[in-house]
Amino acid sequence: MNAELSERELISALATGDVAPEGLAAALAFASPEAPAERGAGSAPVLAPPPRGNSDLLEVAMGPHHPSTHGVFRMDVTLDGERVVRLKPVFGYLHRNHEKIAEQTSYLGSMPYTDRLDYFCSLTNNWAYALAVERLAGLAVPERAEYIRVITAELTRLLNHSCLIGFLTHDMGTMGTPLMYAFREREKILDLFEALTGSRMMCNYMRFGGCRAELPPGWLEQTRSLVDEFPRFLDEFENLLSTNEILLARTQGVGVLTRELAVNAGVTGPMTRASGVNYDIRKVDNYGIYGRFPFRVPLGEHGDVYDRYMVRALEMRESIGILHQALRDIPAGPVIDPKAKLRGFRPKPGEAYGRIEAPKGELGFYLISDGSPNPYRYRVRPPSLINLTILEDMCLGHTVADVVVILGAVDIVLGEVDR
Amino acid sequence: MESLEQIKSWAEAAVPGAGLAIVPNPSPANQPSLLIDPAHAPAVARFLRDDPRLRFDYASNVTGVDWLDTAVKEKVRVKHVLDGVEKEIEETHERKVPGFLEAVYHLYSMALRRGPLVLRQRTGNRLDRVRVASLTPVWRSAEFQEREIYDLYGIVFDGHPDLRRILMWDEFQDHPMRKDYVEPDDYEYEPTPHDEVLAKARRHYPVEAGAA
Amino acid sequence: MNPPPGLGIVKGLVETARNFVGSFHDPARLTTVQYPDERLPAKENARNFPFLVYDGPDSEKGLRCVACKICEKECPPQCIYIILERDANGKPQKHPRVFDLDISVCMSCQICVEVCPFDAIKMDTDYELSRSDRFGGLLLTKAELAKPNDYYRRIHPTEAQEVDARLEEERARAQAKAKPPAAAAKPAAPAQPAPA
Amino acid sequence: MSQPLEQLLVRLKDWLVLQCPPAAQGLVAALIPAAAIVAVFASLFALTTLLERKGLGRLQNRLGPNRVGPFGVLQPLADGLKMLIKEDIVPRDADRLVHLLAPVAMVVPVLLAYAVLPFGQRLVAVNFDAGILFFFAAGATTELAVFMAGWSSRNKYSLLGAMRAIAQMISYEVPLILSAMTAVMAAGSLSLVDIVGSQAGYHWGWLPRWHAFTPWGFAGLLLFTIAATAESNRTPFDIPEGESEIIAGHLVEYSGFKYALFFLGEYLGMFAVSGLGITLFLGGWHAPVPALEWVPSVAWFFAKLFGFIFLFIWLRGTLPRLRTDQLMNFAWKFMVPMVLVNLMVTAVWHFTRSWHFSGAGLWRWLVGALLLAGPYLWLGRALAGGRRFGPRSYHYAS
Repeated sequence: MNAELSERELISALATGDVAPEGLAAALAFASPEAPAERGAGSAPVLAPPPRGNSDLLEVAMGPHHPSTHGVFRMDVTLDGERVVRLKPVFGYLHRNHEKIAEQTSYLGSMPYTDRLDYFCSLTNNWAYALAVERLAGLAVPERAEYIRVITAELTRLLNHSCLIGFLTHDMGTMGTPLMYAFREREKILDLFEALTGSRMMCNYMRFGGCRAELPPGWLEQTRSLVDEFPRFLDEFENLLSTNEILLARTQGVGVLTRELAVNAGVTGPMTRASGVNYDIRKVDNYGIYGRFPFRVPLGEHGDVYDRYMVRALEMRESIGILHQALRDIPAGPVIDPKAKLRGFRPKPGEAYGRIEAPKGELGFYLISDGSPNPYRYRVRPPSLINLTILEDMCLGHTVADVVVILGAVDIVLGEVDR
Repeated sequence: MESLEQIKSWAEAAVPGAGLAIVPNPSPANQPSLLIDPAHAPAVARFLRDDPRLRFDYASNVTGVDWLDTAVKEKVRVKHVLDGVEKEIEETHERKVPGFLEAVYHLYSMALRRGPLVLRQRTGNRLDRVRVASLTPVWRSAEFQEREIYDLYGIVFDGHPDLRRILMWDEFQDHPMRKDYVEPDDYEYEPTPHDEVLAKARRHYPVEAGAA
Repeated sequence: MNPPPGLGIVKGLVETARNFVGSFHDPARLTTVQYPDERLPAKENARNFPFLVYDGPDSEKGLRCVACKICEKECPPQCIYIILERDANGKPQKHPRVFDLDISVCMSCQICVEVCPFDAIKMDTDYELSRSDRFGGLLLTKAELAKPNDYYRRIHPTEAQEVDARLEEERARAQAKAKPPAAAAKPAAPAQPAPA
Repeated sequence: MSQPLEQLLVRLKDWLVLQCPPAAQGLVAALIPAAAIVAVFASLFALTTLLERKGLGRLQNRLGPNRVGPFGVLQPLADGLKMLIKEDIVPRDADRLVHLLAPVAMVVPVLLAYAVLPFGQRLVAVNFDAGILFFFAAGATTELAVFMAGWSSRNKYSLLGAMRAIAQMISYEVPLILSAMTAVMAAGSLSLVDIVGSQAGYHWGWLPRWHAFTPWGFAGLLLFTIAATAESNRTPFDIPEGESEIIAGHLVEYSGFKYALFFLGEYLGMFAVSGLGITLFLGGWHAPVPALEWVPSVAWFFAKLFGFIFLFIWLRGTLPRLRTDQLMNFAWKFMVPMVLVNLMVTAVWHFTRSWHFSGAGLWRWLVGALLLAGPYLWLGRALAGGRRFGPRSYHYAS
């Protein structure tokens, strides 16, 4: 009887307007599962409904087959009406134990597997792995290879940030229009990668001590023309999105992340800079030759989804600045250290941790070598997985639509989360 | 950045009774690490994070490592007096050194932009005494990474708020990343042409698997 | 004083309108390539799946591969399978009897091309490889893999030139070395001497 | 204005009615317009699905469907056929009867609403004297159909979608009707034919007397269009079937022909509401320029209808989606006050009709525009400013 009573109270409460319509959903959701069981007595035997925990909450599993989870990823969300009360992310659908495979393959053999980690930015994955092995074995990298690494990494950053903004606005409901503009620009960059490395997304281009192949003729001119045109596309994106009132309403104040929690939770990349933490590994570690290119690091104050969007947009403009300088003064010379051995590479026993500023955050490789051609322990520090640690903290209290937008702004790729 | 010895001395001063040892790292990356005993790990960790001189407020990477039982412990400087000369001889005195599981923490300081400080926690052995102190209460970034180590290596983290398997499904029994892990044999037939893969596949499909 | 409300939306609409109008006259704003009719020219460095190069007319004898199994060891997913050819009394020959490559496992990472000392295996650019049979169909045998050197020269012109120049120069050096000891004119050059 | 071309359709109908026996003439006279409406608007629905996909494609630098028939013209046929032969899955726990009735309850009332729309000169199915009242009464049942679908599917997502749809449609019914009232007040009659009649003729020989060219009319048209977009669940307000959040809202458990029926209902709703907008503010079937008077009036109605359809597609290709609570705030804190202000401006416009000094028209226009611009800016800023929305400036690390 109490189901009807609470229902009548709620409906009257709704009429007086002090309970938002969502409250009605919770009540009706409470009443609905029992109802079919009795009414369905006549038809086929109905399985007893699953035992209901706290009865007026709605457990919804968003994923793994969900249009906006950026891959095979599930969130067990408990809703009070439309408000999120509890959110437990579930991973592992794409887990292929990349690290165990790496322990049974040679150092060189793992390089193509790193393309499959964050399959959006394969060249930065390669660079992080090559940097870690170079630190492990103490290899030197010639000048021209360092320039090529900076150029390809910054091109990957442009590609990743523009596509991320496209996916984020797609989650918000634009029918993929910004996404298609971002993909139009991405195609040009992928053509450059295909001309240089042979494959659009699975580049496998860096080697320990440099890069695999020399720049094909005309590649630098194509890159220069692309980099000159890119600001026009950024302005187009800026006009389309940055002052759009609906986008402002949907993102400002949503999924706020405080500075202290960002640092303590190990959040890195544009997400932590949007919360005002000034930590860009290109400036902190000065790896490669980033010290030679003066560039600025945009910081946000509010740490909400809008700041993450704007920080990525501004970072793209900085990357263009770096690309201009790198393309201007790239020297001639070998692309790989002549002494670098391709096969039978056996670093001395020891361990090393190398990290770079990947578009998604700090991508690190921790290698322990015992002198054999296979690494003893090969560990990937995945920025996507660690940025997800505080997904629940950001989503509590928001609605289902916000959860999707917040997840979109975290920028995860499941290849890297699950490894 | 201060040398590791200095940090060790500060830490021992701050946390009395903390058994700290320095583990050398011969590779050119010269990142030696600091071994802590799990009992005092949270206290040392909190000191490293809050001390104004150090302020390691960012645990970048938490890794699990599996060191197998080694019949020979080359680093063990066991002194044998053999006809008057102190020499370390393996063949005569083979001792089974029990392996252990290890959780390695790479700490950085975002405030003072300091390089990696590597902390190591070791378990008793690889079978039953596999408990280690969880540093998630100190650094929230260790939460998922410690769950992954629990899932793939089997190190139990005391004090972890939500220790569950993160990558494998919950009913999975074994710990796949251990060196002595044997793959289950419910193997879907994939005709990779290689011998041991083919042989294994043939055991499942004796009739149908023709010669490559 | 931030702008009047609704201006951001209008600016966005103007932007998409420019793209809508642009798609009729500006080729940059219409990026569709209608695949079976129009095809994008393959990039010169493009790589898809490996193939074996053979010089001269006969694909059996002209095969450059000497079955040294370096690529089989170095291949990360282990998708190459080589059985050495042995003649009647078991003396190993300088060819593979079986050279299987499982393209369902191969991830086209071209490490085999890098490590092959004899330039015997190169990356193809043909991507229309759909087969009806999931198991046997994707296991390419030596016969299906072997392709002539001028096919290689056609898909990767500059790379092929360098390789041919290097092989030519190696062959010349080998013949020069073989001629002084006036041994039987079987040059010890690893590659088959058939003129390219 | 009895050009021969103009009255072709009307004379055709009269000729057909005369053909059949007198007893059935009354029935046939009613059936012909009904059959015409269903045929024309169902094929317009098919055409619009193609236009939508090609328009979205062009907005996104791609072609859109062009493989089925020349330029993809047969694509709607293919979609329709696909929908027909797809399996119609009904969830076991569903309430079968309500699950079956929901799409029917969606389509039939919307078709009723077409009875009162004047498509051309003397081309209206039923000339009600309270036409607009009938239109809103018939159009209001779509909420019921949406909730029937959501409730009967017994699925969490569909329930959330149904709840959102109810909240949205109730909130936007009010501004829709009130913004339509401005045209009724100006024309002084509830009958759509009279409203279109009051918009005949031209100011100074070239500016048509459409309501849209008056300040309150222009504001009314904007508010009406916004409310119409929300009524027909189109993009800035397509929250009930927010794909990226709760998949297809109340349509989650529908497949096959019932799913197609729902879309038919949604598109017909869109055409009906934009048809009403044309009738109230854009002079129904009147020609915009005196020189083009010879073109049959039906063509003008459908030209303006295609203008509205393109606007909806354009909005769909550009704007992100609002959240449910923002939708509510926007409806109750911006739309309803603005519509009330607009009613007041219509009254001011009506009572200043007697100003005849030179430049009176311009002065009346200015007064009306100012009376509207003030609240617009203040309300807009209050809605946005209240939560400190707005572009931000970013500093760089030292």
